[in-house]
Amino acid sequence: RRKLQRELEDATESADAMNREVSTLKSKLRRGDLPFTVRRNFSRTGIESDEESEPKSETPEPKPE
Amino acid sequence: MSGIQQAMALLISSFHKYSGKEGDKLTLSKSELKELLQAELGEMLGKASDPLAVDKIFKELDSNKDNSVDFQEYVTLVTCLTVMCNQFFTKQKQ
Amino acid sequence: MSGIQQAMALLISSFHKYSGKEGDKLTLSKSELKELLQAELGEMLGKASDPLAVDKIFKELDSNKDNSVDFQEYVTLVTCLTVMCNQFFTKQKQ
Repeated sequence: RRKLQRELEDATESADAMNREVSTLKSKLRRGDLPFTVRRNFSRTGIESDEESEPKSETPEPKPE
Repeated sequence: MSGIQQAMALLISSFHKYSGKEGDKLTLSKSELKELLQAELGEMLGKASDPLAVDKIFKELDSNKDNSVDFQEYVTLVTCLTVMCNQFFTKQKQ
Repeated sequence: MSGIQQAMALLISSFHKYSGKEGDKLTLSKSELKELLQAELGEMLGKASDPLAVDKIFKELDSNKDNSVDFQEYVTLVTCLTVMCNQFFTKQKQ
């Protein structure tokens, strides 16, 4: 078990480097440098979210506050 | 098994489902990456079938330029998508 | 829902299970992180109850030094652990 605990600490050390990589990839996806768009109506995947968005609509209409 | 452990197991099994198809069993070739994107993330990431788009994301992910995407490079993409989905999810809640 | 999407949903829901307990609902305080580590990864990591270990992990995870662990810092840790598990399994297969 000690070995696994040490691995957790190693994991946190390498987490820093990955954190930077994730941030760069995230900004590229956001800026559209990569030809992929993360579709907004992703809530259908079962992450508990109250409103059910229709599959076809690309961008959900803003809900009246 | 806890939720996080299930997630870890799913990330590993999903990767090997595609990396094991051809060539090096432990890395994704471009066609294996394309299949993974289409089957696993097609709904979320439109254009997963457009070769140019796959080409570009393959180059982007292949940070050590060995012409394949290893597990670490794959999981960086999944982490990034999860963070972006969490932002959609938390904005919905606010 | 595909395997990867399930993993992403599990990572998101597991985080919010703990982050919502006290203070800022969208980040983990040290005690929330400790609870998450014990409940979700306890068996794997042998009851990470040793306060020093949790302290060290918390400091290292809190890369932007705002005294809390946000979603990206959390999911990066989980995916790094997943990378290590994957290495562990693939070495066994070779």
